Amino acid sequence: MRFEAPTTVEDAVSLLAAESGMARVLAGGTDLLVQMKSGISEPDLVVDIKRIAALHEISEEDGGFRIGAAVPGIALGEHAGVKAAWPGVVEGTELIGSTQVQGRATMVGNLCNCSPAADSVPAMAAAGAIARVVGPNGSRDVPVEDIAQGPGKSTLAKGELVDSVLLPARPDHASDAYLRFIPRTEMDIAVVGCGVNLVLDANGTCTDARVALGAVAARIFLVPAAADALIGTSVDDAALDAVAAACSAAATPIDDKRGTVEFRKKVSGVLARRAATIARDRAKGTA
Amino acid sequence: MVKVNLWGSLKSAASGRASIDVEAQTIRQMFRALGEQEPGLVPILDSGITVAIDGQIYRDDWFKEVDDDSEVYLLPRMEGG
Amino acid sequence: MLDKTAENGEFKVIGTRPERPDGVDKVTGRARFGADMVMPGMLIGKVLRSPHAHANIKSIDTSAAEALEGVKAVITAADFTADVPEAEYDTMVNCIAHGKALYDGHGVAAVAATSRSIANKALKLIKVEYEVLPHVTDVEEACKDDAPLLHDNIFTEGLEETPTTPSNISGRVQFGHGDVDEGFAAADKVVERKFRTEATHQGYIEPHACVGNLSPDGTGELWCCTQGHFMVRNSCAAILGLDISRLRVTASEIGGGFGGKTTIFIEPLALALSRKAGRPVKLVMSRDEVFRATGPTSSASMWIKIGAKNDGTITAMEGLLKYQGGAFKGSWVSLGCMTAFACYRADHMKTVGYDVLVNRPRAAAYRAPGAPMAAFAVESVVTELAGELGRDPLEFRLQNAAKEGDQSSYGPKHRAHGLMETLEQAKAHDHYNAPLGPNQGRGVACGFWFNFGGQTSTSLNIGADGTVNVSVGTVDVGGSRASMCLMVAEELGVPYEKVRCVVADTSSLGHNDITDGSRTTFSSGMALILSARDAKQKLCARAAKIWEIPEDAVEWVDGHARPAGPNAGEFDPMSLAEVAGKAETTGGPIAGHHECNARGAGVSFATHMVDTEVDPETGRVTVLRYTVFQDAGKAIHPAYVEGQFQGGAVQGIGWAINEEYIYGEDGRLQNAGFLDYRIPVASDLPMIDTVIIETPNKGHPYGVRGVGETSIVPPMAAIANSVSAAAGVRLTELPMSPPRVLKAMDDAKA
Amino acid sequence: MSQVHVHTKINGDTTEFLCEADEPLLDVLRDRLGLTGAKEGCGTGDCGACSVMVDDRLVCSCLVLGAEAEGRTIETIEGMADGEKLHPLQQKFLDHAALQCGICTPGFLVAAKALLDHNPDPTETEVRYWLAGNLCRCTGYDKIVRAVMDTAAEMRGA
Repeated sequence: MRFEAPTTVEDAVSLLAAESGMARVLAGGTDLLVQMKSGISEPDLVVDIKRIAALHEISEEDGGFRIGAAVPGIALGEHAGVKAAWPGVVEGTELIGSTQVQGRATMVGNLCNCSPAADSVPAMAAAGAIARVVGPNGSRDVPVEDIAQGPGKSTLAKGELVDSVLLPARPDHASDAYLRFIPRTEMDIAVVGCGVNLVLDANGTCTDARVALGAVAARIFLVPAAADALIGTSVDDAALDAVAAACSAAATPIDDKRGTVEFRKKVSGVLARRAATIARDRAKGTA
Repeated sequence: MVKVNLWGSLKSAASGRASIDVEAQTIRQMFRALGEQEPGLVPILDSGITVAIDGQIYRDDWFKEVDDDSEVYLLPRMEGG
Repeated sequence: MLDKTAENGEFKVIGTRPERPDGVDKVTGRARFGADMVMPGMLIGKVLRSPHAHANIKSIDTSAAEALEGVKAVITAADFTADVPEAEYDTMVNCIAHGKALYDGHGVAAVAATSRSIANKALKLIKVEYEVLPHVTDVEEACKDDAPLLHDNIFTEGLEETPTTPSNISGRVQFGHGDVDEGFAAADKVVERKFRTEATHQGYIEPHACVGNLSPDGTGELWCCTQGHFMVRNSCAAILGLDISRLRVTASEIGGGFGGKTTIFIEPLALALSRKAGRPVKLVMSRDEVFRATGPTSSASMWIKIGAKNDGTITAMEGLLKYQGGAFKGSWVSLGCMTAFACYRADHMKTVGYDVLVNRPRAAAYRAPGAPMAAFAVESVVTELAGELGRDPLEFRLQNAAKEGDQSSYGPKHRAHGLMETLEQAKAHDHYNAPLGPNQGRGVACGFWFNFGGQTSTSLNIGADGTVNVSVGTVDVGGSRASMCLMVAEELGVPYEKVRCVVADTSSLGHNDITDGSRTTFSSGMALILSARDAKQKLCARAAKIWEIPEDAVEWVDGHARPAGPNAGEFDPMSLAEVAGKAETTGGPIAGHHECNARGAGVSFATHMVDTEVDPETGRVTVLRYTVFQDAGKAIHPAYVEGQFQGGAVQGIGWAINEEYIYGEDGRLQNAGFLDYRIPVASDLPMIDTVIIETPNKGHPYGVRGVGETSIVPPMAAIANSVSAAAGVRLTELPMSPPRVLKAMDDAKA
Repeated sequence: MSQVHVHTKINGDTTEFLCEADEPLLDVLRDRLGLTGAKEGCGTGDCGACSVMVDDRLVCSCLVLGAEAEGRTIETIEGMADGEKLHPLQQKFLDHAALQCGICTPGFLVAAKALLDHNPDPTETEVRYWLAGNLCRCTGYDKIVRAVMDTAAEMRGA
């Protein structure tokens, strides 16, 4: 295995594109090193992108925030602006692993690992976050929910990497929330994850919403029916019941060591209801 | 005579007897006498066995004295964690 | 043999909480654990493990691995002699498969190479041809007549008639007294239920590790983390055909054991590799290997029936326990049967147990082995029966608790013990009357463990400056060296700081049994007290020589030799340091020794109380409050006694709520890591309150009872009782994981 | 396989080492530099026994490549005491009997120090969540949490 630590995105892309064997990007490494240890991944080239200064930045862009691929969870949590605008995305990212993992793991790495149970991705998908993919042929913008093809498999082409994610600008009375279900209080992989992002008008009526589910299908996905159930309502109990029902119906999980189909479907609804309630209260400023 | 009580399933190795009276002053003498009366017990006694005398547990302790009025139970070999 | 000092409660240092002698090394990173040892020229060993749950090994081709540069030795079963004593045969076959892989993770071959990466490469070059066989991992399935058979030479023992066909049931045991049918006929209320528990792992944070160095002449040394280095020496010597005297085993600091390090898994492989390579070999398990190839607990299938009269008197208790012990015989089902009803008095008791083989790793001891799952079942039924009778669960237990003189479930009559005291203290504790909120429940449960003594040899050497070194052969897993120093300081009348304790290697002391059965503070403590008395006699004799008076005219009081009475003469008392300082001129070094097979271990009882809250929508259980009431006999170092109580309770919380071995259809372990084998983390827990009860054990000079194991017996039952109250439905399977609790609640509503 | 030449500062000492490109920092510390205070309990970031500081961030050294350490500053348990003077956390762990076997202790101390450096007045809940990535199987965490809280109180008073 070769280890490279380029200082520009262009160099990173060139290295990845030129490698004839398996090449992997190393950001926080909290997934990659585990895969290497277990033998699941045996790369010929590892490209550490943490020496690329630009990728450590959180910058404001068009009223939103661009989060560099090398920003660890703990740094995101320390950013007051992002935390105020996108508390759900931040809490999703902060749920990835322990304090130790937070010092390393990045939101973009979590996205590119393509786990259906990734904690930051449902919140990002609900947020309408856009990943900027850079490759040998330039860059392109991709909705985060389209980065994963299936478990561990991305839609990125050879030589491509995600250099950042853009969280869009926020109108007034807007907020989001992410909840996951795990058996313990920490250190587990999500059994179900749910991100809810909504916008209220001055009267508290929901004018826009996005709801995403994780760990209940091969990919993290949006649930338009759940969003529709919120829009036009005051996010009251009836709307929340409808959100829960839509999410339970949309979940297509499997039985595995972390949970049963029955459990995951039911809890999808439970979490959607709870997350929507939190997002509503945050948007109203009553949280 | 010392009355030696056997645990439930040990009976199958002792002609169905639940207790056996033996002449013995020590655990070793007791084992020997038990084996003479019930040869089926010999391999089990040899494999290591626990003895409770008046509620106190003894492992591998041949020369512990046994009195005629002692309460004696044979128990399977015990190991802890 | 209870000593006067203890009876009068006149302890000077016993019961204080000093810093442990190994403390600074442990907080600075200097302490050397199993994997921290390096020997010159050392190679790195790795073990190839079966990916199949059950498979004949048709052939193993190691030639490509042997040809790889840097590979210095490759071993398979062929490198082990067949004439291993019967007692060690299963242990050897569990370390390395002989012709047949019996579980996912069973060792098949091992390599030693100059680096870890070369060793890993070499493993991939070993070609094993398997004939995959049908497998069985479930205890009930394994009992069926058409189950895949693990061994064709195991016939169920303990039946009236010896069977003629082999079976996965290696034995049947039965205990009890009276006639349960008669007892149930006399009952007004009877509750019976089935229970299941999954296998759990001790979960020690330190994986097994060793460095072996074996010369062609059969002389060797082994460094390893173990609960019993004398056991390691004897087993390895037997398996490798060595003289015991030629193999010196040094116990490293040990990063947790809880019973899981009471046998060997990799040590003979490291030694065999070393012998073949002619160099030291280090073998360290990965966490994945620890889960797949060491010794988890049994999983169990149980049925319990208890009857009582309307006045609350229990009339009969009956149980059927089936424990799988992995791919070899020897689950701890006997101990499950013996302990199941040990907290109670009833005229009619019966337990039947089956020891069952399945395609899983060979079970090892885990803290009070066999008892916790039985207690989970029994204590659940006891609480349910109390409820049926309209009785308070603690009152009901107080009414039926076994007392001194009652016939125990395992046979003999109970001696004095502290069960009643734990129950009374629990009842009086403010925890018991604290208010509960919605979806919350409170559970109580009792637990019992025997505790053991065993072979013990200790030494005590007095330095010229009057400081004291003591050597024990029982591994210190949780701070026992501090307790040893306390007992010696107490006995000699010197300050704690003047006594230091080491765990000596196998060549330096007589045989010591494993640190198991909660025996170390009891047994090594007793031997050290007697070693100290031996030394005191010698100290008095030296003082007598110095004073030129008869030996029996000198007594040892408060750390000084004194003339025993006015007739002995007028001499100023001599301190230990003063007598020791003259040792060279008065006859040489002064030491004390003691060897024994320690008798007199006292049983220990506990009552646990726990509050939980259940999320009605997800089934998630949160432990809100936990209090342990346990009899310690005498707490030598109370902080470490509390630590044993707390640690046992929390392991029980893990076992109750989340920990389990999960096997796939393919018979492979699905969760061989700390990510999905979910031991409790700090944020899962409240503080664990403890109440130490001291009912002295008359079999120990200071009244000590073992405390390490009892604390894991009640938790699962206490939590099950608490969760069942909170959820409004009786939980009968462990772990009470969220999907299981939610389903039980939904089913109850339906 | 050609090795990577890495320059670092470890516990204040300039340190160079060669390592394989895929070698975790934990293995470098333990096997190449003799710093065995960090322990491998899992190798997958689940137990925290290998906790160290890299450029003032708490990390699991099993989840960092040695090659990544180029130019970084690393602190390990071996650097926590000031000569023969223990760090207050180390002393409180002893005073509270916050360790039994001690294998997890170095990781807990490094993690707890990172907490107190960042938050001198943590609540019990904050302590428990910060330390959730450090597994202890012996103590049930009670005495560890008490030791950390007590250290924080003492250091605030100092």
